[in-house]
Amino acid sequence: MTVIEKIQKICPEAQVSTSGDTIVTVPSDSLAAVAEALRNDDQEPMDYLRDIVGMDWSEGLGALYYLESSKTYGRVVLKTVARDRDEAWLPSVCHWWRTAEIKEREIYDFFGIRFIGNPDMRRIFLREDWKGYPLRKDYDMDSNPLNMENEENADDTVEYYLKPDGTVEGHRNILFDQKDFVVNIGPQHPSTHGVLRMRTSLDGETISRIDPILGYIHRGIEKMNESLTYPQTLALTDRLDYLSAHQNRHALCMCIEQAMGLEVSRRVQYIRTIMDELQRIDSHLLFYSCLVMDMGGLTPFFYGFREREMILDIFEETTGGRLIQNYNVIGGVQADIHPTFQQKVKEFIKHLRSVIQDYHNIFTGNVIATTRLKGVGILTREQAISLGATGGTGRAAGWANDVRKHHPYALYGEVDFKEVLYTEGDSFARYMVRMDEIMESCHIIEQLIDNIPEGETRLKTKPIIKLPEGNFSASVETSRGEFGVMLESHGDKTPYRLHYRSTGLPLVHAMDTACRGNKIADLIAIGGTMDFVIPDIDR
Amino acid sequence: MEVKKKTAIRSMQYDEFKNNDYLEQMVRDLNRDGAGIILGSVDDLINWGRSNSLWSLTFGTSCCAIEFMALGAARYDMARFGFEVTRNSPRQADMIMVLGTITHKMAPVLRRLYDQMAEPKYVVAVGGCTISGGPFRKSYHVVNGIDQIVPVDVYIPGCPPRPEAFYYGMMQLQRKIKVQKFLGGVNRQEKKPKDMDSND
Amino acid sequence: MNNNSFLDYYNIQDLNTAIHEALLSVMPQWLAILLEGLAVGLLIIVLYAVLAIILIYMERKVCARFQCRIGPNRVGGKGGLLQVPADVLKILTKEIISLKGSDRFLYNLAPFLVILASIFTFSCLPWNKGAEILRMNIGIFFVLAASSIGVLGILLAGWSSNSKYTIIGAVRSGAMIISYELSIGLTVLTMVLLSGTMDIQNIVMSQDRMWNIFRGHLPAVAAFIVYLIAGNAEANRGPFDLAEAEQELTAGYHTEYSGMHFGFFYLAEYLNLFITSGIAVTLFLGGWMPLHFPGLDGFNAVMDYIPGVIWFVSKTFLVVFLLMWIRWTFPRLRIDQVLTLEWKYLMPLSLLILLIMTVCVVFGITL
Amino acid sequence: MSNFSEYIQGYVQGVKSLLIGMRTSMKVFCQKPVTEQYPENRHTTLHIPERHRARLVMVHDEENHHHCVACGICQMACPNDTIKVVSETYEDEDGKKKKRLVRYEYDLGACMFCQLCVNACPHDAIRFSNDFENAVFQREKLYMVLNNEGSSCAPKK
Repeated sequence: MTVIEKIQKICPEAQVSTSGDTIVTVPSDSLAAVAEALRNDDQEPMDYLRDIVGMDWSEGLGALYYLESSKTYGRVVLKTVARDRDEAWLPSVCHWWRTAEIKEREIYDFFGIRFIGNPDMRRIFLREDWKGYPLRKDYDMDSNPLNMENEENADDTVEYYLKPDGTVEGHRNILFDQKDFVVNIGPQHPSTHGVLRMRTSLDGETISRIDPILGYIHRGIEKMNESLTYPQTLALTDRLDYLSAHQNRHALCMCIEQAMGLEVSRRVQYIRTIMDELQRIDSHLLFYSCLVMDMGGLTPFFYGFREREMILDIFEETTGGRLIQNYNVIGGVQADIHPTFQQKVKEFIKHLRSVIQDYHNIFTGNVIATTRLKGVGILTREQAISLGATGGTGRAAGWANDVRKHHPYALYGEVDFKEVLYTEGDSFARYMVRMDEIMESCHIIEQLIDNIPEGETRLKTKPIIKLPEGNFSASVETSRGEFGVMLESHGDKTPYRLHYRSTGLPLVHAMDTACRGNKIADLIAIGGTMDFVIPDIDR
Repeated sequence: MEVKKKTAIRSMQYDEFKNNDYLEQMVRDLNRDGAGIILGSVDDLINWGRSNSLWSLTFGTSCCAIEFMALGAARYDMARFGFEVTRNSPRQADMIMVLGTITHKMAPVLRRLYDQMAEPKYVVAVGGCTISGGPFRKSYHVVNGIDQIVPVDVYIPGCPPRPEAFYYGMMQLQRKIKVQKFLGGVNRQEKKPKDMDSND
Repeated sequence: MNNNSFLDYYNIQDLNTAIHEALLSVMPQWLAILLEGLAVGLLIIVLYAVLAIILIYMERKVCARFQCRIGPNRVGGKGGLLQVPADVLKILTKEIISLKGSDRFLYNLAPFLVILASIFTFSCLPWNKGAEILRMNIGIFFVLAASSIGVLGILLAGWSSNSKYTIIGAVRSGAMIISYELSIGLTVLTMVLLSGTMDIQNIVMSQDRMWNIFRGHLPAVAAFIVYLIAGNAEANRGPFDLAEAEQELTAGYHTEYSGMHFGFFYLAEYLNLFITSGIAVTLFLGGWMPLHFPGLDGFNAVMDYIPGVIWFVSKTFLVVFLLMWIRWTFPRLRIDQVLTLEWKYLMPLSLLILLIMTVCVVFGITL
Repeated sequence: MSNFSEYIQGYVQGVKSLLIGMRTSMKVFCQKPVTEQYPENRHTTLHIPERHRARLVMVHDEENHHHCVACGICQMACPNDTIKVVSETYEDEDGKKKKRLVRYEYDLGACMFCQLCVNACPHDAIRFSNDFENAVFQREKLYMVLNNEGSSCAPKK
């Protein structure tokens, strides 16, 4: 029995559309029943909620639920529309997938859809006194001028419930008590890797609760996308998770190419794969550097950056950019690889293999480091799946979630590589996953670098690209987890809605779970090993 | 010609710098009142100290901050200029390098940090986002240029700028400091409140 | 005191006496003492400042080398020698901010307490034969007592700033220093036991045959290591810099200090490094005493040609380098690890060392 | 007893790992620094990759001709209105109405270096240069006019 048949068994009125991705539309009344059945299915439990995408269709506000099974890796998309535009509400699914807690907040913030039963319905990215919901199609862009007053944050949250007469009402949940010692970590803090702010209540040095406050770098990229042409949208992907610039852009290019029915050449596939892996090494080296620096060891920070500069050199020769590369374009890559590219990559890998032992000697084996990392900030496999903590964080807990392995794209189906898995789920495992992945990436590159076939590096495309109507999506494994592109086209030259699955948002959400009961110093170490990049979260 | 001597930077020619007209204008304005020779040489000494000891408050919000880290790393080594003492507390910093997009939510924080800094203080706007909103200038949540919030001393364009471009901008700032008069008007460029809020 | 003729040659005790007598011949005694006091005070402060500048410069250069970079090299000649003076000049001209909601008096007092503590201990260092500023028969005891004033300054700084980060930093520092004083006290006691005196100059003198670290062999080496770790912790330096912990508490207890107030904390941090090393050198490596081995009279005599002050300073900088090496290698400990290290590892160890040393001394198993 | 031996083992292991760390850092201490010294190396070893995008420039030949026909495709391609092409229409000898470039305005302070303008240009009139030294004191200085004074469009061959 396929997933769709299962859904239709529970909810006969479910409709299936197949323009682009297969999407099952269920009425909002039966969403809860369908969600529960899918989540608790025996053969194919849809236990991983990839993302919830809020939408403003002409028929009303609604959401798309992207589900995946951690057992069979099967995927399904649910669509549901809220009844009333002005008083829109949907049932919350956070009882089955904890990651919904934060994703529903995002949709509330952008679209004003209230989720019944979600314990925390505050704004997430925008100020609490923000007027209107920016991603609605009728939002007035000038309605919120710059407000220089300091923002006061409430110590409680709202939870909505449905009264018997069908109206929605809220009651307040206490977050921080009067007697809690609440320390603000961030938004401008040396080790939050950007402008994350964590309101942390402490009991001595022990953390009793963390409330992440996001949005300090929310740039409204998704709204901007709706008025940009497809080639223009590409430029902004580099600025999401700038340490996975290639991979992000790869995902969007793949998505658009798939919608256009464009097949890029083998040469491009090779180049993209190599670049993705170089980017991964780059990001993981930076991860090592930052983690070590956050833990107070300044010297190893410089080791990581020393090697990272070599990658940046390689990048810059070919792409012209060190951090923001603008390399992938629709139908290929911006320019052919530089003549010295292959030789330099090989030299780099040789060099990296010779120095990586120093990294381990100075940090990994160090008794201070191991005792600070081992057994700290444990996320179990079930927690990781429920929280949607993909990437190294999930793999450290034993959840095999590598998109490259389970939904291969580019050349990942053809190369030989190992999916690095640990089972401890603690900070040390998260650290080791990344360190091992550096070596795996080297291994992948070595298989490809000498065999790049000749071919077109860039297919000619029309100056104005129009995509057919429908929903399209693509996902890649970036340096820190699954990055997804969810695109809805209405046949125009601009996307109707272009949503990115943030890799970091679930990770930040997992911080509270992982940190409780640990020390402040552990907060820094756990945050470091979670390895999130804030601009990617806030978008 | 006095400007040329004053704003000399090691290994760089005067003409290799852009926007020199601004410095010349500044010196003309400052010299209008005239200053004693003794006062002048004390000024020069203090300015030498100040320009060579720019401790920056790290205010990285996005991409440019990573390039700033690269700047501090071994390859580019900020320490050569004595910039490596980055302070995390605004009280101890001399300049604030704004690295990355400033959003509406962040703007009051930036202003507050700027107010918390001890005089004399400088602002360097790095990257397109801080100068004009850059890639995101059409967004509903991005400040189009931090000069709306704080007075900016040097603009370093780029998205993000190369590490060398950072140095070029920092040297520009050093040159600006060198022609200022510490004993007359560098402090209190803006009126400021009497007591500061605590930094928690 | 058999063949230390050259050591006496460098002794400045006679010079001191001569100056004192010369002054007495032209002015009354109270004025002479006042003048001498002023001169010595000035000397300490100048020495203090100069040493701090040298140490900061050294730290910046050394850490640069550990991190495969160059370090300051653009201010004042090729080596960047004038970088730190430029910083000092800058700090002197920075505004000192007064805070709303802070305890003004204590807030302003705290940096002076920290500086005071380090100047007190600094004055006790024996630079050469006859060249010490404070000499008393319980000298080493005084050093321990005076250095504890510093923690008071840190606690006050943290508390009076009225900020949450500073208070966490201060409390961490308090907890840490109180713990590590134990180990320091015990290891110092070990050496006092070996030397048989608490007077710092006499401790140095007692090493004229051989440095304590050789004389006390195994227990002395162990005590030296324990002292270095504990002293490092007490100087609040990495990997024990929890009180500042940039990545956790922005700047720890001195987050709210600006201008010269912050400068005091900054100077004191480096001087404490020097003092810790200086005391370590005095106790274990013979202070200003040249390298002597019993029986090698010729060698000993050659060593004596080098003045004591050079011996002292070079040995101290060697230990300073060792501590920098440690600092720039290890990640920071967590507060519970810091306390575990002290109470579960160092404390028992130093007690054991004390016991062994007692046995050694009683049975004469020292070299 | 096993507890005690574990304690001792922990001791030894810990000290050993610390010593390995110190050995590693000393090894690097003795290596040559990898620092590149800008601005000392400005005219010597400084290498900027040719493809690096630091500033948009308009290509001019020796006779002060550029290739811009003021079609405005670059302006359309730009995602954030960095480029403004000011043109005028004139009548050529045959009496045909033609467009020519007056000012090619470019805001370096807003450019995101996405290369869409260069890709879009049908005549290769613009390209990115390596000149990264652009820091200035005044915001106005970042608004640039790219066509040289008195320049004109190259005649068709």
